Amino acid sequence: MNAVTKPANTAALDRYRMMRRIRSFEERVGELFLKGESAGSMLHLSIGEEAVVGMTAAMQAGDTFTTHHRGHGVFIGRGGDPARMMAEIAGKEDGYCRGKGGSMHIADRALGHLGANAIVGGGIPHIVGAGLTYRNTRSGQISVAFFGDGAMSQGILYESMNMAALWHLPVIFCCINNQYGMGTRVDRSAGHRDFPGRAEAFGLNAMRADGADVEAVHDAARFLAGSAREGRPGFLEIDAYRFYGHARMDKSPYRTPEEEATGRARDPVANARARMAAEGLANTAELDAIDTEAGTEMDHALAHAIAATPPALATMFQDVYAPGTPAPRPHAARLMHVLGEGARA
Amino acid sequence: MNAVTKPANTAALDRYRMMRRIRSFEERVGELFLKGESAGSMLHLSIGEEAVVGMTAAMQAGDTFTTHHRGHGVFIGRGGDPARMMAEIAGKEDGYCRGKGGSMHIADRALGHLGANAIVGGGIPHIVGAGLTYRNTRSGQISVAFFGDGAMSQGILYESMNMAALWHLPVIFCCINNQYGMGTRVDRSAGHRDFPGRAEAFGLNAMRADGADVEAVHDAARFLAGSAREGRPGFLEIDAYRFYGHARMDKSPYRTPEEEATGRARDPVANARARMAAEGLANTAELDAIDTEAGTEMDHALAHAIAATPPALATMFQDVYAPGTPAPRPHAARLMHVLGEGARA
Amino acid sequence: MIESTYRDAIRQALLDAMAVDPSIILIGEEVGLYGGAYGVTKGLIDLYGPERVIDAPISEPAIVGAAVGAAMTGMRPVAELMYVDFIGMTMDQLANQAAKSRYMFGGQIGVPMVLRTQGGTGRSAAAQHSQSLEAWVMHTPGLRLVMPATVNDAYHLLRQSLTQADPVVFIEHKGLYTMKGALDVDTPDGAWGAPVTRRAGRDLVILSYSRMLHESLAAADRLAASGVEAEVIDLRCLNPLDMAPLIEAVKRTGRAMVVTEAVVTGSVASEVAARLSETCFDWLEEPILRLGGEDIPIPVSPALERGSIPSAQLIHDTARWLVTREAPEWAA
Amino acid sequence: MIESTYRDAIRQALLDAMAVDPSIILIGEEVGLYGGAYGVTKGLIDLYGPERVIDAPISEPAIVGAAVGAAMTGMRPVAELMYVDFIGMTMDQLANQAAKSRYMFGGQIGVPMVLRTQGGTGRSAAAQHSQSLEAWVMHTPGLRLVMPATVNDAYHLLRQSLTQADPVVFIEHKGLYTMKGALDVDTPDGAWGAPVTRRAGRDLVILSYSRMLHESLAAADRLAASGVEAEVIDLRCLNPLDMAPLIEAVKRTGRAMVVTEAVVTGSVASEVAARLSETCFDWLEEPILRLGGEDIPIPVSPALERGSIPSAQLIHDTARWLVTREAPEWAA
Ligand SMILES: Cc1ncc(C[n+]2csc(CCOP(=O)(O)OP(=O)(O)O)c2C)c(N)n1
Ligand SMILES: Cc1ncc(C[n+]2csc(CCOP(=O)(O)OP(=O)(O)O)c2C)c(N)n1
Ligand SMILES: [Mg+2]
Ligand SMILES: [Mg+2]
Repeated sequence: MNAVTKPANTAALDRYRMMRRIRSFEERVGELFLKGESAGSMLHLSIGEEAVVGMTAAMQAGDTFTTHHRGHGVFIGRGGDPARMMAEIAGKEDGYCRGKGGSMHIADRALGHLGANAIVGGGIPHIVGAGLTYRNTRSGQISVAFFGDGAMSQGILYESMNMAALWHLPVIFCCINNQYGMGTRVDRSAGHRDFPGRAEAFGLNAMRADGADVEAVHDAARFLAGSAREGRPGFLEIDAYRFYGHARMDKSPYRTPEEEATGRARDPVANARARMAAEGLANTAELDAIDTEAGTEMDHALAHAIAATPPALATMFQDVYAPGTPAPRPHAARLMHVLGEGARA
Repeated sequence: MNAVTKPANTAALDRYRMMRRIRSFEERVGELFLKGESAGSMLHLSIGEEAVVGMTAAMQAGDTFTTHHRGHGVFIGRGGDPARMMAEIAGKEDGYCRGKGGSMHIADRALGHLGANAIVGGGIPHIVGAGLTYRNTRSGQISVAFFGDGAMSQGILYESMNMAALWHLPVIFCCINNQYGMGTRVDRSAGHRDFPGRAEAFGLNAMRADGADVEAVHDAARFLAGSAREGRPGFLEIDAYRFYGHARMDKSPYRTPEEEATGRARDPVANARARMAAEGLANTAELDAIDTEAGTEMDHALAHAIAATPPALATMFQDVYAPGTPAPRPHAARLMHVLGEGARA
Repeated sequence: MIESTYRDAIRQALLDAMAVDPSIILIGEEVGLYGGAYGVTKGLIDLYGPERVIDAPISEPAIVGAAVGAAMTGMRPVAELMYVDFIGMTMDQLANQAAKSRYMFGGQIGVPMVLRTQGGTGRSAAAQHSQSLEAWVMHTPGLRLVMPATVNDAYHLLRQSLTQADPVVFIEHKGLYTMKGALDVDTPDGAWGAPVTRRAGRDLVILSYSRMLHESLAAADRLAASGVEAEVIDLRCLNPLDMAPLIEAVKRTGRAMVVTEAVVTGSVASEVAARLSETCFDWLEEPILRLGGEDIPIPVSPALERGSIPSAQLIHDTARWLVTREAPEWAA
Repeated sequence: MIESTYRDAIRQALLDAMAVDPSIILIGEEVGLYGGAYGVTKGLIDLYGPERVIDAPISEPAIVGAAVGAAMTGMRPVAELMYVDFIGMTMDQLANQAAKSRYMFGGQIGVPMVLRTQGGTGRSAAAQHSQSLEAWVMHTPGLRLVMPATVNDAYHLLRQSLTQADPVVFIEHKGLYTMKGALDVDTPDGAWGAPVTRRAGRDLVILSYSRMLHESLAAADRLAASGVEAEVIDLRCLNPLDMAPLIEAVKRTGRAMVVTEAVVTGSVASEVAARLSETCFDWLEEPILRLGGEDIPIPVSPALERGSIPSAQLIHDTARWLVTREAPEWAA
């Protein structure tokens, strides 16, 4: 289960391409919403957080993960199909979850995506369980929880970190600190702002990496993933910035234009592009081609999602329980039993 | 709201007396159970943990606190009336809670006891709320949560510590580490065993004190209480040993006689007695008198509890809601409405 | 009497209550600077300052627990859960602590707090942001449960909740915030704890609350067009629930249905139906019907979400069936 | 066929299931070295080792959450809550995660886990260690709910739970652990999901489950002495609940009561009563009665605790009243 090792420069270019694809995808999600084609408005864009690719690229086939409500980027980083993702965000039948989950509940068992979660911190303990599985079966897999700085205030995170350390589990807690939980800047939610320090106090291998630099994230992630695979659980804080509002309706009135300008200047995509060019890994034309290709891919995903068909009404009763077990009885059927023919003595 | 400052030696003797009273009380609780007079068997004795008096003695009139299921000692330390406590443990009407709470749910609003809790960690966040009250009213009070090492695994503790630090609350988190949560020694529940380190990572003033030495606990507690009163929340680990089983039915088969012998040798009561004698604060006769007096007091408490009357059946419907609001309707009344006269057209 | 939205009425209730009772504090995520996820607490932090309008970290269990402790020590906290769907992680603090403290401690320590939250469908917010979980609360002695449906109730029931000596769980509906209606700050729709008849009728009683009240009233209008007169009663204060007026109405009409948005199994509708079935037995012409959310999680697809809860049309059809015994088309 | 206690039957089920299914792991407080707070898992750690019998820190939310993750990745975890009273802090992981994952993810990811716990009164353990909270579980689509009353069911229902593709909440009763009964490891009392008639009768049906089944059976014996023949049905698998046999029995006898230990408001008894009232309307001679715990927290005083839940005597008296219309003395 070892990753195929590519020459470093190719891999860095791959990471750039992945970040660009994420950004393009998120931009299309914004369009989907503006066109009135998204299922609801609870769409959380990960623009500015693309350096998470440094972590996803340090994972291997077979590794699993959970994400939070802002998880599109992570999933694309792990190979998610943009067309099926977009269709899910539009609430369509051929979306990843048949139009039942939407943006906040995408999952893909085949790619190891154990599920996005709309409960802050909700997916974190699941990697503890996955870690137990991998520890017990000695499968060599790791499991990674991706969550925001907001989840640093959820008690279940500390319960989970303690278990991971106690049981020597092959897991990583990856905090994407975009400085905000909705309108609350992290200094207004954390009494003391040293997140790796907290993880260390629970016995984890803890690091912080610059979220404007995907390669720095990747270096930390590779180290942590290697340790995790040996049963030493890790914690990684990716220090990033949420470029836009919390969800599609939020204009972030609680922050200043200056702060936003400074934050957006910490752009992992632009930085990586500049670095590729500067280090001669790709020339401008090649980089432009990557960008264009990403845009085209995501245009197709958007078109696909809009064209796709919504689920039939009767599908709502499916998948409450496993196939083979009777589905919940619709009220119409129950009422017929009560008021219909034969209902009276 | 400053405590009356007594000469140090008198205060130390007072602390000794208090510890002795706690031990005698707990011994009588054991008798109550053996006589079949306790309400149930969920009785958790704090023998070995009497140095908590170092903390309770650092509190002032008006300060409040919550305790866990092993909270008799803490409450006696804050002035609890042993007769009413024992009556409550026996489930009697003139117990602190009219026979509704029992050993695990004693409270006394007048003495600042906001309640013992049978949910591990359940009472911890309440001091955050009390702290908000005292901060907002600038009353100068502090609030202290007493809990066991087991609660170090409850997420709500970390949520609470973070809030306390963030809001600069006058509170103290006091962990009585008796090395066990039921049959689980602390190294089997904590991935990394530095509890003050955890508190520090959340921004608290954190200390550990030797639970065999009430004066050491008191020194730490005084410092923390002083800081807390100024809005710097604290954490204190009292490093003690649970002399007996978890509850009255538990014979602790999971620990060795050697370990127990070593643990019980760390006896805060015996140590304080020896120290009083050695430092000439009291002679043997005086110390014996204190011990006898404590025993007599607790014999009376025991006798009182046994003689007291159980609550009348109808009291069960009282205090579900505040006085003045209708009590829940007993089923008998409901059934009469359904089956009794006038129930049929 | 002014026109107000449901949202503004709640805000006004908080604003007015805080003005007269300095012990009231708000604790919740985004209640301060942000003004509330749905804008309910907008501007309150400017009026009352950050000591009384407290932006909390995302720590629901400790938010509720802190409210309990503040209530025990003399404050009257209003804790806010952004979505009732998050109540799961707080059920210990709510049901074991807030609800039981007075009782366990023999009447010594009350917990006069309000837990404000909102629930329900209507925004394609999927399975973890669209639920109606009042049944968990109703099954917990010691808690009071209030769910306003009208603008006037949004104001008055909250004001009244803020005078209770015991914990009140106050559940708003996300689909009602922008609804407009009459607000008369001097005159409540009814007494605290009492149901209110929103429409008189002789043929059947529809019992409902929160947003489903409006679907029920719309259904009643349509029913009237075909000669069926439905009485519509708003339960408002679900626990403790004043049964007397409900029993009177059901005995009078002989037919009733209870309409809720929650998953019907184990719902408030089931409790009310069970109570009415036992007390009105001899007066009933037909069984008490329950209409509620389908027994499924809420899907994100707008069409599926809508299809999973009762509509005015479904209520109308079912009521008509109940009264006229003519089955609707979909029941073929 | 052997004699066993309820406790040993559960232990045997775990032991046997773990022997044939290596994916089964136990996670809970004190399940290993200590052998379980009530001794249910005694010795299992010696047989299966600490990797499969996992002593967990006192972290209920993460215990349930870890079980969810293990189930998602191929294990079949049995998470244990020492008392069902602690379920409050886990309702998010249970109701938002375990219950909804299959649905939210469009059927991709199932959560085949069992949550074992125990509830009920009988030990003067007070308000936070004596509850019956199954109604919260029943109100959550996606969960299965099982509450065994007999020794044989303790074994077989647990074995069957350990083959389900979906999360099962399995609630034992602390008052039954030492009860003895016949265990036939080859023959279940009934099919998975189906109620079982424990006693036939023509005059009324008593529907119950868990410990109240035994009070109901004792009541039925006494009733028989005065010529009233009660049918007693054990619901066993409360959700999804197979209504057909219940409906048949109620239509046949025309009288029924549902008996539970839980606080009656919002209880399983209310749900069952509501369903039977609507489906059996024309067959009923009397309203479906509910008997349950009083609507109060559980007091620690042994006498008060006992007095707050139904006894065989109360069930007997109420049933007799229902059938003969002679009011018992206490109803004067
Ligand atoms: C348990 C819970 N509490 C509150 C919310 C509402 N909410 C959704 S996202 C969010 C902010 C989360 O911040 P963070 O974890 O930093 O993630 P980000 O949105 O910044 O990516 C909040 C409060 C929720 N979904 N779940
Ligand atoms: C939330 C919760 N989980 C589990 C229990 C069962 N239980 C009661 S006491 C106890 C051990 C607690 O250990 P600790 O906190 O160290 O306190 P100690 O008993 O040692 O004083 C456990 C697991 C409980 N009461 N509450
Ligand atoms: Mg954030
Ligand atoms: Mg301990």
